[in-house]
Amino acid sequence: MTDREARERARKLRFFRLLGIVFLMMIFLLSFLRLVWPRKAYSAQERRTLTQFPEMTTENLRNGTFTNAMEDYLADQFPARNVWVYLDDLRGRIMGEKYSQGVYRSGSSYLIEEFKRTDDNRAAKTTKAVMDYLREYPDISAYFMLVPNASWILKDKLPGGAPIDSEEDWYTSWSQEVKNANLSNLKVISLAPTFAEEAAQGKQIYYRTDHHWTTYGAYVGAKELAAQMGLAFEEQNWKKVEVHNRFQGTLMSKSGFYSRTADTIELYLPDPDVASVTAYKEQQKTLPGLYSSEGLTGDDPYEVFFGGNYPWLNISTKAKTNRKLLIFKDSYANAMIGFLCPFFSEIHVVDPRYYTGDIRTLTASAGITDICFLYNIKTYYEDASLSLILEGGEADE
Amino acid sequence: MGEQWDIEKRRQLYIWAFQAVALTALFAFVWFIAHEKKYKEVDVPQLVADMSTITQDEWHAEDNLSLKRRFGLAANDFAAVGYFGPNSNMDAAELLLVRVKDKSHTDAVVEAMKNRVAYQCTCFDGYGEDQMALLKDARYLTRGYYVFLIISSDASSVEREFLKQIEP
Amino acid sequence: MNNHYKKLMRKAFHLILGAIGFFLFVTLLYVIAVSGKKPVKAGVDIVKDIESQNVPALLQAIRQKDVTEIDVTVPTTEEPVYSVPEKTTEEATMPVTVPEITEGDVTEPADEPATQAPVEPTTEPPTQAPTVPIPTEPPLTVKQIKIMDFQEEWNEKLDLNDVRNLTNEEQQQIHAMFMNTIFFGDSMTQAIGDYGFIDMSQVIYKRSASVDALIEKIPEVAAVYPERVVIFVGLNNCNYYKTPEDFVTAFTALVQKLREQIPGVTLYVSSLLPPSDVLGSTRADLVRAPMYDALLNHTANMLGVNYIDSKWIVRQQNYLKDGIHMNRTFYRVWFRYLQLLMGPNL
Amino acid sequence: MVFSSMTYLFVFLPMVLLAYFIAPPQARNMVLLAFSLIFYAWGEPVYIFLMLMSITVNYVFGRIISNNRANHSRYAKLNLGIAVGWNLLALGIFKYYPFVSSQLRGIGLKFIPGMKLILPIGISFYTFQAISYLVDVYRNKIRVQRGFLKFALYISMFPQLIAGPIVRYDDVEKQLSKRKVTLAMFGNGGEYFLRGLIKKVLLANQLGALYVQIESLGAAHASVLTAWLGAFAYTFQIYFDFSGYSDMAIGLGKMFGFRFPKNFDYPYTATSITSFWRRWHISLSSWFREYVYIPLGGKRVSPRKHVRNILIVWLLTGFWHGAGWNFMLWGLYYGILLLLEKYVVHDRISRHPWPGRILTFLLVTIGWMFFVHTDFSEMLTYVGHMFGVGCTFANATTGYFLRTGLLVLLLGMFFSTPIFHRLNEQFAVKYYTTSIAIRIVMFMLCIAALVYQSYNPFLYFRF
Repeated sequence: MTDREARERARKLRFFRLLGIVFLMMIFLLSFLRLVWPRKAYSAQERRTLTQFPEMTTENLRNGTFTNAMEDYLADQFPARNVWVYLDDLRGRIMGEKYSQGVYRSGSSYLIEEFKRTDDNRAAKTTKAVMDYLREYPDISAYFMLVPNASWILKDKLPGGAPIDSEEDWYTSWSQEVKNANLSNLKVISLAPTFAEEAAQGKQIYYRTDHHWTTYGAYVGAKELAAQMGLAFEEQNWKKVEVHNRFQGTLMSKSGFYSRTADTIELYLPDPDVASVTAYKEQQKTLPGLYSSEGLTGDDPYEVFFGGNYPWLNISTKAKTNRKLLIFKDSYANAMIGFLCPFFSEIHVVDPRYYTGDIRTLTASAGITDICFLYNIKTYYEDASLSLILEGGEADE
Repeated sequence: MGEQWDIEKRRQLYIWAFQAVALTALFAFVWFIAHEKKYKEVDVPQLVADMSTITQDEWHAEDNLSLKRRFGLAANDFAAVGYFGPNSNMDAAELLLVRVKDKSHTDAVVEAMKNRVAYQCTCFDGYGEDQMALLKDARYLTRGYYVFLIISSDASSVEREFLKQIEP
Repeated sequence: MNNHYKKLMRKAFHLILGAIGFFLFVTLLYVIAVSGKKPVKAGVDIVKDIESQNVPALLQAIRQKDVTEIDVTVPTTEEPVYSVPEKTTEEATMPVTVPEITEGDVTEPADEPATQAPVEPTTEPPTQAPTVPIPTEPPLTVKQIKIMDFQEEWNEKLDLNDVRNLTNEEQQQIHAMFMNTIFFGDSMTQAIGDYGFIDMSQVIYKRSASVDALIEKIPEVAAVYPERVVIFVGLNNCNYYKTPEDFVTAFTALVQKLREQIPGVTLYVSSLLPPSDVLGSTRADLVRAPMYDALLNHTANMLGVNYIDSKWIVRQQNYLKDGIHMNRTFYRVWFRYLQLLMGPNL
Repeated sequence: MVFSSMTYLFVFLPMVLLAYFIAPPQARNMVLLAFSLIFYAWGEPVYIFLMLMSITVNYVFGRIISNNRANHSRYAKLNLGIAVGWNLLALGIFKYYPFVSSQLRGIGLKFIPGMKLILPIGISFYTFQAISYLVDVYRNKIRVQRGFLKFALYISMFPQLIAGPIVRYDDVEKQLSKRKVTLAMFGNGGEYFLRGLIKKVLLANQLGALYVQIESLGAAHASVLTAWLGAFAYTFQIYFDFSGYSDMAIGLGKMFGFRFPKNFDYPYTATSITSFWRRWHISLSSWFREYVYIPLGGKRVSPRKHVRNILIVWLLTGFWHGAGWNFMLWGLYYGILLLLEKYVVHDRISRHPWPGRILTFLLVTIGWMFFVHTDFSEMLTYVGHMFGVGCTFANATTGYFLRTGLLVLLLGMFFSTPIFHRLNEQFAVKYYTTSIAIRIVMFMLCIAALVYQSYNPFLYFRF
């Protein structure tokens, strides 16, 4: 063995020895930290409860539940879990990854949720249920507003060529379905042209890190809806109030794409004020106004509107009218209902995902004069609960 | 010479026995594994309706909205659902059979069932002893894709009948 | 050699420290990324201002505007108007005038011997007579005649066990009428919601609760700001309150607390129903039920609470197995009766 | 349990390391065996009985064969037959019965009972190890193992238990009795393990995500180039997945003093299909050569028989990878390619390494598309897309995947060449602190990726 070879060998040995020591240290250090790290019950970032140490029963051991739960437990309770998630996000950013958990990362700091046409029948079923329901009330004026999502209006901001399905195509076929139903008392409000115009002018219609529309977006939507409803919307003044300027929303949580990107949440308060009271029917609480400071300061500040989604709200207002509105809605509507308050004496807000009462009894007994279906396209397309409550429960028998 | 032959023969006998045991053990094991895993697909609502007649409990078939109201479960998340609920607020007997689409849903269903029973317990606690007895004896069965909640005055019979029905 | 390992250990140690440093750096980046997720203080204050408005005052303003600012055309009283949307706004104000009507007219005279009802209450119609006020004064009011007609009609149906379920229309009328009413009580009340006569959101109950226990639930009732509260309690009180005085005291306290916490509320209380004959013969403590009911009636009248006599609806076959609670048939008539008494048609 | 899991890295591994190095040398086999059985039982506990049964049966038959080999060779052969039959039966029932019975029921033979069996982990690997042991004992190539514990350890040793390499008994015979671990050897094992972990977690998983995205594209977004991108992603994914796993196994073996044979030798740089299979999953292809191909006569027979032999071997190789027609098709595909290479192309290509390399790589890529699609219509659609059936050459979506996936594909390409490893080694020797720092960061990135896998936000509904 020459000198040089011997030196090389010694260096190699040194490298492996050092690596051995470091490897052991890493494994044992992390294992130790994992052992002593305090357990957490809830992750505000992911908005779910974290797995706890699994129950060890013979049944669990036998069928593999225990071992699966163990892996979940270890990952959920890993020391500084959120930082690791962030580190992986950094890696993904370097690698040029643009997609995670159904969310695309765009260049202009927008996170945009994908739209996938997985099952057209589900939405068709919902639409049919809505039409059948409305047909029973020919004297009530009905409005149908499906709000386009960011993946339609802001499709230029998506990473080029991202393989999402076109909301526009689906919406066109849906419009046709509604037209074929031929209901004289139903008006459909299409927002896409207006939104496209607004977006072109640089107005912010969607939150950058949340799947909802901004209050401004809701304002534009309300204006269109009000025009169809025949409301004196233009005469109403609104006072803008900024309530949050570091809003990081659900899309950031969902994708794990963390950055300093933040949004502003505004409230538009009627000026002069219109007194209103919200009865949370199933919660058996009646509260003043439409807003929740608890929601605003909580994990999801969008919950400033009503404090979240509830099965059935009944808003009474001091508006000088006897029109009463029934809204079937998803969370998009939360930001918009405030714009309708000055024009209706009562608004019943039903969230079909949670509502379990008899919708026909409600419709007939509450003296409803107007019905509005207000959804964003993605939820409407994916959610089956609306047809469930409209069909009165025997949908699947 | 003869003795050695005998030993040889005995050894061969042992080997023969071992071969037989090895094969039998393998088949027995396969039978054990395969036997355990298989459940029949049945008409769930019909099965529940049949089982509801086993006991004299006061219950009746419920719709999907009651399922959503009481358990927070949406029927269309599952392959099939059969639900019998109490006739009046003084009855506690219930049967809920769910066939899940995916076994990972099982836990969530059992969780919802447990919540329902816990809620019912708060209703009857210190009040309806008979009802509490039923609720204490509530059974949660998970077999294959089936999840079954039994709250009944004769839970054992219902359980036995259910297992008989899904076992091939 | 030893030295060699020492050197390696030191180096490894430094490397691990470096790794920790790197991790802390990432932590810092993360904290910067998600830091300051706080709402604007001024905004929170505004929201809190809105939240701190006084609900009763707001409600009063909202309910008043209907009367003062919208033209009211009085509907014809013969037909139920609840399914006609345009006319309902003014209907909402009608109940305010109801208390005067029901008070005194509907309630039983306290000295009426209520004890006889449970002894043999339902076997023959004549025993029902005491429950219908037979005024000695000759002019019967329209209301009284209506009530008598109603009782006659439904007594017959109850005896024949021919009480049909509420039609959708009736259901909707009831729903509309009790929009701003809370049903408050124990399991007797719970059944209202469970049987589906009224949406659960209108029902607040605590099973097996005594009147004392209900007092603790008053804040929950108050949170809804109802216009009317219907109290319906059962036999728990007979064995909970050892003396009649205790019961009266408790009920008085309940009424006072309700009025205190829900200003302007109109209160109704339904009879304390007797146990079934079978149960009554075995449970000594329940024999007092009619006496307690009479006391309830009396106290209610004293306090200006509308007492609704519902004992006439009781039939033996409508008891559940426990001999305390009633089945759907009872509630079907009970609700129709309530609708008559509390509704605007009277 | 897999190596790239939290349970393994931060519970099992530290425990086994502690127990192993604290235990006195004579107890170490016991420790390893105990942990191996726990490791095996982790996923599907009942199958521990199958494992124990297999160990016992093979141990006893090994003894019977070796006792009778000299004097009663026919009897030994009979027992060999029974033992091999037993192993194949176990493998056949658990791996192939559900498939075969469903196929037979599909053609109308309804009396055959269908069974749903969960495949016992690693059964294909340890069954083959057992068979090689029995045959080698019979052939007198190795001495029979008299120690039950050692034999049990040979069959069930956790590093190579669930995904190979298929270790031949004579490779580890000495180490089962006596082995030594130095710090440098341990570090060397750590190097292998980390390399494997990085391959699996940082490369294979990301490439897999890319492939899944492309695979699930609707017809509206598909194009020729995208399909090829997806196919390349899968080609690299399966390599990094499998070779990463082998690396981790080899590394772990080294940490406990075992030297397992190498399983991959830069297969994607092969210049011909023949050479590809000498570099891909070496322990499997050599097993088939030794125990199937050569006993059938190898290539020292008439060309017709040779063709038969090759086709049999490759059908079996295909079928070994899974119970499905597509795996057979995949095996057959290689059988035909190899025959073409032997009888038509000869060594013409080996004179031109680069065209050969590229052609081989493309053929292998196409092969993987047979391998991955169990559904024939999906396979046809996908392969059709690769050759322009029913779609355009490129579209906007292609651009999207090029932008988001190109870097990881290039990294994959670089990582699968020997150049990278040579550079890596030189760098490690020259700047050893830096290169260890790099490894630490990579390890941390692996952990981050593993934690992120469980990142599962729950936003809209509480189910």
